[in-house]
Amino acid sequence: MTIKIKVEGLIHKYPDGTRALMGANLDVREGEFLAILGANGSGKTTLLKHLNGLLKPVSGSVILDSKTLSAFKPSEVFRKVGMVFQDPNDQLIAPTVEEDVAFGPTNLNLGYDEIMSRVNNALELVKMKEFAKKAIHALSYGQSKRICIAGILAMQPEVIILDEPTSGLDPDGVKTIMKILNDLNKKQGITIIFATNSVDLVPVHMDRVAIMDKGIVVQEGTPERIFTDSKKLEGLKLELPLIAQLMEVLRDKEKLPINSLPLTIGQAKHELSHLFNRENNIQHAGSIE
Amino acid sequence: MTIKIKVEGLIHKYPDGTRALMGANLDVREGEFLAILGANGSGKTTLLKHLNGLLKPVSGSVILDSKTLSAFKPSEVFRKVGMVFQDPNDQLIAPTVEEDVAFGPTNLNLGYDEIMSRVNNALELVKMKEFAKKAIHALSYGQSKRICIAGILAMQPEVIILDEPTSGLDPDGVKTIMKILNDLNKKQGITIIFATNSVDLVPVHMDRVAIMDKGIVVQEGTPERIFTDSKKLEGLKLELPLIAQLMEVLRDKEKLPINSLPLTIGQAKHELSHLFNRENNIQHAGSIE
Amino acid sequence: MEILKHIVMDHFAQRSNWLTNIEVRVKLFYIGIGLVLNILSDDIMLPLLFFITSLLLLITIKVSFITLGLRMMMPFLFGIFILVIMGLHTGETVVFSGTIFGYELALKREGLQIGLLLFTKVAGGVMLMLLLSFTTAITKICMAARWMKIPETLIEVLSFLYRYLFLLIEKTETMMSSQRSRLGYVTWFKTIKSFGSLGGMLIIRSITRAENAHIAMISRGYDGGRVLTVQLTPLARNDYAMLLSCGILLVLLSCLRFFW
Amino acid sequence: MKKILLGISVVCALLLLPHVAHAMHITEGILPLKWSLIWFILIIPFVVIGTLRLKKKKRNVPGFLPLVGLVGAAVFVFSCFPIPVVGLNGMATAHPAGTGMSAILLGPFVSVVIAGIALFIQALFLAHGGLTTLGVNIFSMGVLGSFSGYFAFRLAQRMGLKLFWCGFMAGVVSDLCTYLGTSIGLGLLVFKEGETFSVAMMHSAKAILEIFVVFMATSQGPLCIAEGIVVGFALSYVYKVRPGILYNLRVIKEERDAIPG
Ligand SMILES: Nc1ncnc2c1ncn2[C@@H]1O[C@H](COP(=O)(O)OP(=O)(O)OP(=O)(O)O)[C@@H](O)[C@H]1O
Ligand SMILES: Nc1ncnc2c1ncn2[C@@H]1O[C@H](COP(=O)(O)OP(=O)(O)OP(=O)(O)O)[C@@H](O)[C@H]1O
Ligand SMILES: [Mg+2]
Ligand SMILES: [Mg+2]
Repeated sequence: MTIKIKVEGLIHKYPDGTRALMGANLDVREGEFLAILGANGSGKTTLLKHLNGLLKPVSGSVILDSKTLSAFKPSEVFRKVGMVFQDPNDQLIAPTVEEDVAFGPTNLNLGYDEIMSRVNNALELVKMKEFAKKAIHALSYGQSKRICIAGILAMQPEVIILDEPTSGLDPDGVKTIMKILNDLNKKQGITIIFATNSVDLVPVHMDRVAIMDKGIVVQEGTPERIFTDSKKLEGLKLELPLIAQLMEVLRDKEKLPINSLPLTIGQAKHELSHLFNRENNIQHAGSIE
Repeated sequence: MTIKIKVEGLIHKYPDGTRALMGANLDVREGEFLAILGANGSGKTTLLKHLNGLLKPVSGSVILDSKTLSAFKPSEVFRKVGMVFQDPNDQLIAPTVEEDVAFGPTNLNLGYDEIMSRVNNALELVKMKEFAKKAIHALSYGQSKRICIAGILAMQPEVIILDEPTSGLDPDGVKTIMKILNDLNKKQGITIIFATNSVDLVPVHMDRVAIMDKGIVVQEGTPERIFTDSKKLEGLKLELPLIAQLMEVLRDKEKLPINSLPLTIGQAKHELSHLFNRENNIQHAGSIE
Repeated sequence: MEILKHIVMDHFAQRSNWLTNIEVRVKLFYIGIGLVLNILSDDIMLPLLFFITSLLLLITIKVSFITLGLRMMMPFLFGIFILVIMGLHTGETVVFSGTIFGYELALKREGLQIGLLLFTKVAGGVMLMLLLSFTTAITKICMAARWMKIPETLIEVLSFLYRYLFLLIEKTETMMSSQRSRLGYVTWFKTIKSFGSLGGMLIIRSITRAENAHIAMISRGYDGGRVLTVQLTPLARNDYAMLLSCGILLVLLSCLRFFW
Repeated sequence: MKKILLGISVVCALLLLPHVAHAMHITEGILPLKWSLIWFILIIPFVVIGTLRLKKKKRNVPGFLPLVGLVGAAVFVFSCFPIPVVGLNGMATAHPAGTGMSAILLGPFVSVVIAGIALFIQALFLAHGGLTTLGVNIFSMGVLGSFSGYFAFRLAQRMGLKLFWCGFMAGVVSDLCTYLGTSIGLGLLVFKEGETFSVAMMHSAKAILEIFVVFMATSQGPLCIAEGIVVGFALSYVYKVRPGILYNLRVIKEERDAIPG
């Protein structure tokens, strides 16, 4: 798979002297759905802001499409890499939904028709078409979140970066957002980078995980590789997904014969029903015998 | 058990005409840890703000210690019922930790020594003693959250209301806050009311749950009574705790003989190992036979 | 925004070292008298002395030179500007003269001398101020202000403003980033427009925050009384000693002038 | 040779000016004690009236204190916007004064107090301005800036202009007056005791004018216009999104209905 964004030895120091990144390395592959996990203050937001050049590193480099970020014009980068911040209120700029989604495309100096078709498309993708004329302050939290995403989609980016997009949403809102993101990722081929604190989302939706701690990426890999051991994650102030916690307890405390650690409900179901059926079968076999 | 707060037929209309509460009823028992669940916009925050008189209802009443709220002096109510808001930045108003925690006690017109001893106690309870002299803006998110709680504790309330205290915190931070709240509840006997969107926390920590939808409390009961059916919860834009989801799938799809729906890792472990052992025993019995 | 990011930071004052631990009233006394002596001085020695001693004191607590330099830059530029202005307008002895854009200009020696004095006063005065701000958190200053019977309302507004300044800076930065990442700052007019809506959002945000803060204050029993609570401890014996030695030092410094 | 040196020094001054004007406030150490005291005495009535108003409103209007603190902080941040402008010295960024905005939102007297507090913080923590020069800075930015901005706004409103243009007027006028105030403060430094009053005044006036012209010719002139536009846009943005805010602060007379959703 081609590498879309390559982060090499990124060091960042905030003006007050906080060293928020201490040499972070990360590969983002084209078309993947990458989760970035890490405790509060581990540097997730700081790293993300480097990926589209909002922050400049002290040393190290970000390579986008095999060209270093500083060789791009800023507007080119912003066109390719869109970013959705945590608080939707910080992002919705115009008084109405339509105007807000049109803000980016207008700045690309497109024609009116092109702008409107992009706005409509973007609103369609986040399922907010009928809200086009609404005032921004009349939206609910989850709705504002979706408009933020639409605003970025209207610029037709190749990569979308989201900083904790699900915090503060109800379970239904989380499901909707995740569905939208999954569709964008799978159907439109948009690379998605997703910083979050909810480990439970990760194995269900993401292809790969990067874990940050104290300003560096300490682990990178598939959820199956990363979520193997609760002890190591605890040191990083994280935890296993709940299902994995249960399965770990069953495996280690109750000595049930579970080999790989299931992470999602689907996997756990498979594993457990397998286990019980096998037992059942043996038992069956035994009784026939 | 005695009823600490009784909410009867509460109706609230915001100045712009939004009907946020449409006749909510709720009983809060003395010394319990009550969760309030509900979709975004279902009226949780609005309801909570009525419990200490920050908002006045259009009709209906709140009864605190068998006396209606309007019969209290406001300062008396605030002394008995403390509220921690969702955004710690809204709540922390003084420039340093110590001053902020002292804000409440000062308004109670206590003497200087009494104020300082309360401040120290409160900081001790949330384990932030060494941060007393720190500037508020130098705190991390989780730390600010704890100072908010300390600020309320310093008023020595009988009831603490928390509005989504865990959103935006990492798993470790969630654990810390929940541990502090559980201690306050169990050791100090403080009644705790806790609005949240994370269903997974509820069965582990809370005694009872109230579910809100469209401005009324639609269900009230123990987690075991409330979390029985994913279909009904879906209509309320909620979901079962993950463990319960898994167990439900095992029960309904795989036809495993699970009777009551386990909600926590502990319960599920118990149930599954039990099940497994029974199978084993049968099998054993079979092979001996 | 860069300015704010680089400079509104009191983390040096938040640390604990021998300078931050000096009683705030003693520091204010010393700095206050120092500033007055500084502008009263009619030769460059006293300002220079203030500059050097303050700088040395700051070096003992390991203040970074970059931060110091950043903060000194603006006053220094101002000082040079004053040097030129005084040179153009005061005195008789012309050093250089000429016309620019048909406007006659002449730099004069006396003016330049006064300008130089002013320049050193800027250096000395600003360094004294920095000595205060690098070692004293704003809350301490608030307490001292209350002790000096400055109206409480003013102090409360000051502490509110200071408390929320950091938050608003952070919010504004995020809002600006999101405008920037949707190309809100590509041309001059778009930039101005974006700043306009940013200013508008800032007003709206600050007012909703104020409402929320007020609600939170009410729910903690606020009824229009005091906001700030922690008081200064009364002056202790070593504070007096410090005060005395500062006083003696200042008297010595100002006497020293007569021997130059 | 001399000419070249003079040229160089003037060009230097011109190049430095935008940076100086960045700060806009007269730096610590420049004013002699006499002027420093005179300026302090001049501003006392304004500050006292402002404080009394604050005190009264704090008692009568619940939530006024956090409101003033937060709007003050917002204006402080606003005054740090790096606005790009083109002047004699080419492209540069300059910072708005912001007092026009605070005067519109909070009224001129409270705005003087806010400006004073902001100047105090800037003096200490940014080393912009100073403590002994607080008087003159409060006079130019607080008093002149607030009152001129406020009256320009009200006048424009009386003339029935659109909100944008009212804000524009306030921004431009308050910025101009702030610079005028700073120029006066600096120009008076060449005022000499020895000369007769009229001669000394003449000298000072010339200096004031020169400083003011230099200010305007470099980036600060265009900045006035830019600040006007930004303030105008900001007000009309608030009016579009949350008109109730402007109504509650008595910036506009009648509350327009909320935007139909
Ligand atoms: N503007 C800033 N100035 C100074 N320090 C900062 C700034 N922003 C963040 N930091 C510090 O940098 C570190 C990393 O912060 P960052 O926001 O990247 O963490 P995060 O992983 O996004 O945390 P969270 O989960 O809380 O969002 C933290 O220690 C934080 O305090
Ligand atoms: N100040 C207000 N003015 C007008 N309407 C409001 C106001 N605050 C809340 N509402 C509306 O009242 C309803 C209930 O809001 P509330 O904040 O109580 O919901 P919530 O359950 O706390 O949601 P969340 O989970 O998002 O915090 C929503 O429709 C909301 O839009
Ligand atoms: Mg973050
Ligand atoms: Mg809420």
